[in-house]
Amino acid sequence: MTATHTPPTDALLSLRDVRVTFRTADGVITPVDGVSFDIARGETLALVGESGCGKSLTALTILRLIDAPGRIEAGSRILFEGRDVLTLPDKELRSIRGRQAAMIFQEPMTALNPVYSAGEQIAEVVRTHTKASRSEAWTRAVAMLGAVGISSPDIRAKQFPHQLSGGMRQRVMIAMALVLGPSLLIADEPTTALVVTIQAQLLDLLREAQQARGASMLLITHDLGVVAESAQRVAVMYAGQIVEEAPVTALFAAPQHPYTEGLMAAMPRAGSRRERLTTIPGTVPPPGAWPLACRFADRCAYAWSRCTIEAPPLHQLGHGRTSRCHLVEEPARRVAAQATAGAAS
Amino acid sequence: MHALIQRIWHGFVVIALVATATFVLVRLAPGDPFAAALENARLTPALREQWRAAYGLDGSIGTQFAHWIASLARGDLGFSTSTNQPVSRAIAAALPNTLLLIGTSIVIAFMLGIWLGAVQAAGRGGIVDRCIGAITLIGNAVPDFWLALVMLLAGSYWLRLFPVGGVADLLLPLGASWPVLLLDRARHLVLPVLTMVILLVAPIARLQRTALLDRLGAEWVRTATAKGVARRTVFRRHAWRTALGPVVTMGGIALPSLFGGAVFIERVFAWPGMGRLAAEAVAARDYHLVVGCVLVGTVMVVIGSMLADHVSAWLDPRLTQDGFEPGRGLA
Amino acid sequence: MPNLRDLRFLSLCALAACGATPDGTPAAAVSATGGTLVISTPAEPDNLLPPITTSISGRQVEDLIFQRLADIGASLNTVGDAGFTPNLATRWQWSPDSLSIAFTLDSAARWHDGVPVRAADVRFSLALVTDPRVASPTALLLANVDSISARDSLTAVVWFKQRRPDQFFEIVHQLYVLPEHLLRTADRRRLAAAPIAMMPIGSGPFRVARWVPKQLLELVADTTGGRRRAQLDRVVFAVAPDPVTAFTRVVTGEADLFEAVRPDKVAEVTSHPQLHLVLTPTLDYSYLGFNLVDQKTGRPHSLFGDRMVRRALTMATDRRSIVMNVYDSLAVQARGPFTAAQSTADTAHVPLPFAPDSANALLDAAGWMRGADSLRRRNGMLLAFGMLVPSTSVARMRAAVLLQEQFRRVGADVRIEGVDMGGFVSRISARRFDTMVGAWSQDAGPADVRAAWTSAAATAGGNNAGAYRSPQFDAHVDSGVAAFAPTAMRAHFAAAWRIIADDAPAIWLAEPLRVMAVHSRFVTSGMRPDAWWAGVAKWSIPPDRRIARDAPAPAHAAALAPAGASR
Amino acid sequence: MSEPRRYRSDWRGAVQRLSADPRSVVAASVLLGLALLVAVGPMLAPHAPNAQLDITKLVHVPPSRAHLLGTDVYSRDVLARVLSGGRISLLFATSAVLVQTIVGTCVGLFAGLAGHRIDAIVMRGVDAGASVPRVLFLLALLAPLPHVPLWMLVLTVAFTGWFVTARLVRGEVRAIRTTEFVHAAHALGASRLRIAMRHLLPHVLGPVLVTSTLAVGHVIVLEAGLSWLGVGVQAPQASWGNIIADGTEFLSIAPWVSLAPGFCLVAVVLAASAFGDGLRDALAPGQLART
Repeated sequence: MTATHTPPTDALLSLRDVRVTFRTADGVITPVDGVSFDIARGETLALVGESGCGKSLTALTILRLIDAPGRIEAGSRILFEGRDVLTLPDKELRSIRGRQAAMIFQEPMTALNPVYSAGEQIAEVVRTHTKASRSEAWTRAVAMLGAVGISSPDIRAKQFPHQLSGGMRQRVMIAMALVLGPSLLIADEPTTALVVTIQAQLLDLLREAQQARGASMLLITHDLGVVAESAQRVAVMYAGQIVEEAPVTALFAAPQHPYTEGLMAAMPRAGSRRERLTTIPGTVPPPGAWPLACRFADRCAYAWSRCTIEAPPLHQLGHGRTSRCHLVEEPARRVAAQATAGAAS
Repeated sequence: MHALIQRIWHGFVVIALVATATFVLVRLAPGDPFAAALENARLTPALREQWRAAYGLDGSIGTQFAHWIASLARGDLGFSTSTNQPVSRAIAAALPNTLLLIGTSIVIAFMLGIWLGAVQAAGRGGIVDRCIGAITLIGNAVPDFWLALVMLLAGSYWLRLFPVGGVADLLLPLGASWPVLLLDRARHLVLPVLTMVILLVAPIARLQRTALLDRLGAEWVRTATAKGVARRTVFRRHAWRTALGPVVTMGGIALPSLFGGAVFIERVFAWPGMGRLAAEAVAARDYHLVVGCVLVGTVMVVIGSMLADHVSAWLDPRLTQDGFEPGRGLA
Repeated sequence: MPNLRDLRFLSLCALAACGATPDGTPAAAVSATGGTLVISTPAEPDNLLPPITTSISGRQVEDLIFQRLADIGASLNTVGDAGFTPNLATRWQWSPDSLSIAFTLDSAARWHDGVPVRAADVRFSLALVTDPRVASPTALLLANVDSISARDSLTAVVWFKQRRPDQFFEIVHQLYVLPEHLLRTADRRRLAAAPIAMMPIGSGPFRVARWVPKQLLELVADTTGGRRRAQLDRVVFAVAPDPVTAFTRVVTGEADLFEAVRPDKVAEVTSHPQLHLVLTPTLDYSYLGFNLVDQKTGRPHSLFGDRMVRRALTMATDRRSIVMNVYDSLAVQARGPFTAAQSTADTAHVPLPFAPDSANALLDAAGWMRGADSLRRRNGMLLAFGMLVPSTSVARMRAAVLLQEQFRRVGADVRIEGVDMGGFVSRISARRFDTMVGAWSQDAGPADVRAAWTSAAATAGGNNAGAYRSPQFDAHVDSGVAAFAPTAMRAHFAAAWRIIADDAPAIWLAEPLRVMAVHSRFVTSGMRPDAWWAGVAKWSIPPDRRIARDAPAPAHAAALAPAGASR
Repeated sequence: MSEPRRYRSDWRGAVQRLSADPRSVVAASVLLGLALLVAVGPMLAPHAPNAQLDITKLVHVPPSRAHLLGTDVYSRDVLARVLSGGRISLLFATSAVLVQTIVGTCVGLFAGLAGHRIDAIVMRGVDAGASVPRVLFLLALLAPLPHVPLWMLVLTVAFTGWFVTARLVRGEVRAIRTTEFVHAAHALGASRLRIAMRHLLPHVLGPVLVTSTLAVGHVIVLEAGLSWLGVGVQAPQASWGNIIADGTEFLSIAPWVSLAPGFCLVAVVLAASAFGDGLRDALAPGQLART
């Protein structure tokens, strides 16, 4: 099952066999089960999957934000700018958090501290990592608020989170992440909680900020639309594992793994004539109840006996593409199933 | 501003309600102001009736209430028959002592309670957490008078460290320098305050611990960690700071029981405060003094709870309406 | 529990050891004056104007700051003027028909504000006490005094209505001499509200230096008066409402005297290096009073109207054990409504015995038959009654619980009705009770019993709450009070005590001793059964035994001008 | 492959979680043990609680085989009194807390659901009641009465203690009132009362149950204070409170008299608060991290 990735020299971040376990009343579960991927400098990788597939947890492992009862297993390795984050002493890890790698969370309402003003929370990042005085940190915070598109930033900086709108609060989060110009941005579903119009603005803001600083970004989302617009490469996660990885255009053109194919089919396309969207039968099984072999087998349209016996490895397809499915070795089975499916619809 | 005016109006209504109810209730109790003194004096009922008339304590409750309201309008709380002085002077003598006792106790109990709650939350589920929990609870489970007596006997009799009750050593020569007087006051304050703190610290520590555990799981704590802020700072600035609100709000609500609880402590430690003044006034059927004490006590409570709401609103700006965090009742 | 019987012997000789001979004259004349006596007390005076004072602690202070014409001796002999020592009056002259007495006042006597004391003050004092607007409780006790006239500035003549053996005691003991120049303008209907009621000016050995309510009342030796000044510099009453706290102050040395040591603390006092246990007889006795009249109907009480039931219930109680349990050896079983220390006592009198068998027999005879539950009933009515008791008095609550158990053993179902002092007094004066645990502090005079047990006191408002009416008892008391010869008086009273004992209107319980803890540095004197504090002006501390707080506190004495004493 | 767990209804889930937590189990067993002890104990005790054996010779006898917890100042067997007193104290406390909780919850629900003006009026009344010191009020009310039967003591204690519960319930109800599921119920035509019973009550019951378990201990402590002031359970009936109050006077020479019931009192309060904590976690597992 181990991936055969060789760490490309210029990768900013590379995860190898990252595994996270939780001890619960019903025994040990591993919601993140051997995840590996790389992000090159300046590149945006989208991590896609339905909720509960472990993508947010994976993001949290990068800055070691997993707290009890969760545990990052020994075998995992996370290399950030050549150093393994999991073995870093606390002081060094803290100097990376917020300065070299910064995170943006999904729910702006609860992610900002309700009793400190927006400006204070941004200034805190500056004062934590630099010797800046209080007033210097404040001016940089106000400047940053302006940079993320907040009007009259000096007034807004004094306001508390509950006095700001959802979009504005997320801009504060983004300002907090960008203020020290990190080389890696980790955005955990940054726009899910917002209305579509604000989503587009924030995604543009993120992309411009990223390109301006040459930073790379790990974008966690379940919205393929966001993926298409913002990411260069995509990794699809299902039941704690990466099931397919590919450049964006290649993935949208010809998805290899049946799950990716299902996701694509379930996405409404402008101009398509189909009235009903095809859905993937069944639901994502909870971590404790994953099928033994291929975890997608019970919902896969092409599944055959081998899928329920032998767990498919992550096949390398060349051009940076991978797929965790036996169809790679027996493409013929894909053709037959599509025919019957076509006839039925 | 509107909210403040409304609060004051609510406070006024509460005070009026309590004062009227006490005025009537205390007169319904059998016995009269001059009966309690010397049980077999030749103070025949006829003489007592004459004395009651002299101090305006005869006649129907209605007329007495009218007289009292009229004198209240002039700022006169009436005459105290058991302490033979105007009620206002008796209260003016007692109130500072109670504020000193309760004020010091609250400050220390809150600081100690908040700190213990934090220590418990930090070491959640561990031995320290359990021990502190049990010890503070025992302090809360012991009857007030019993604890007061044990503290008195231990502190001033077995250990001979502290004076036996009282507010100050009044036999000190008048010319004594202020450090001597201050030290004397402090020595008198130690045992009663220690007793009250032991009684108060358990509920504060428990609530602080629960509120803190709740806040430690909050999103913004994780954001702060992700910003690279040091663990201790995250705990203090981001978790603890937001967990103070409910504790302060509870303080405001628990004020009345402090005045009540002080009855035991003020009696055992011979502390001339409001609790003892009111209890002795009730025993002596000193109608005007009882109503006076309750009136001033309620004003203190109303001011106290308003203060507590302001502090908790300052602590947590989200509390805009009436001091309760929407959606999150008091644990 | 150490048996304290031997302790009583120890303590009586302790009385002698600390310098006071029984008749109260100081053992050795001590030259230097000075020292502070701190009395630790749970109670605080209600006010300090004798006509309207009702508290014992008020009396204690007034005896030190005011003067009487003359003082009764320790033997409490109230017949004629033999047992009395001069005070404000240096000498007095009886008129031939002994219907008037001329008192010559001490010319050197001064009020604390320096104004001389004159006969007009004595006349004014009587007028004030007997003024109906003041409604003073002591007016009743001066009924036999017709008037007082001032023959000249230093001679006050007291005129009596009748010649009586205790007429001298009546005027001298009940009348405090008050300053006319300060009280003339006071509002007599609201005398307690006058500022002088809290900071009075007297002519006695001490004057009030400072009264901090609920904390401390400080008296300072007065030096303006002509007579020899008090031995002590200061007498301080330190107030602590809880008896345990008050007692602890004496044990830790913060105070010098505590007047009501509980039996379980006696060992602590006797073993204390600086404390003496001082036992003095008192004029107090406690009793379980029956209500002989049914308050609702006015007819005799269904239970206690019957003399046999009262006698049976009396014999059902083991009073000796009850007294032993509550007071240990610091009290004797009361024989009747009198105590050993008073002149009318009959120590030979034997009260009804503890005889449960005869008690049961009497109850059977009275028709109260025992049921299955061992409780007695008569034609359907249960032998059950309430016992009213002040819940704030530890000794009386204890006695109530002990009595209840003993009544249960003879088949009577008793319900204890604990109530605070205010409720207790109001129910007693409204006669709304079956039985009540009472206590009576007698006055020195023989007439005192009239106010408690004679028919006169049985009318509404009198203190004979049980409404015990016995003409024979009244007759013996009246003739006893009227008898000039002590032997005749004692004979009459002995007969009276036999009658009341047989009628059993109450179960006489205990005659407690006053058990005091006094610091050993004091030479005490003049302790009387009715007032242990009578001789405090003559108490002294030998110079070699002085401690820190005895040092003269000039700051206090000098700084306070007599009139403008600070509150 | 384990088939997915059926989702159990909230109450059975709560009980299951409660029995899984060792602390709550220990606390519950202590409470039940004490309740059983005082229920059965008095029958087994060698002496009657009020029997005065010998008021001169058997006073303050230290604990011995004859008297496991010694005797008090009336030569009564302290063990018998602690058992009989326990029955009264626990009965008294639980009934007072029950009445107090019911009244508080009803008023809280009413104020919570009522219009703004009515709510303000009711809450000012509650503030007035809560601002009177409870001990002083009870002292003034009970001291002058000659005989206070147990039921009257329970009612007066309860009627001076329901304010906290009322405030708590009202706070919860006003908070939940605005949430969707209440609007949904309105939309479906549910009457105001039905909403209160079916929807709000279960939700409010959690915090109320927690505070009332703590209140049991506090009521017993309050009764001890009242006994010391002379207005608690009437003599000669024993209660933990009046045994402690009477025993305190002899603390130095006979400490066992007040320590024995004192120990039981502390045990009840500790157990009640531990059980209260366990209950709160069981009823709202998601809300609070496992403590």
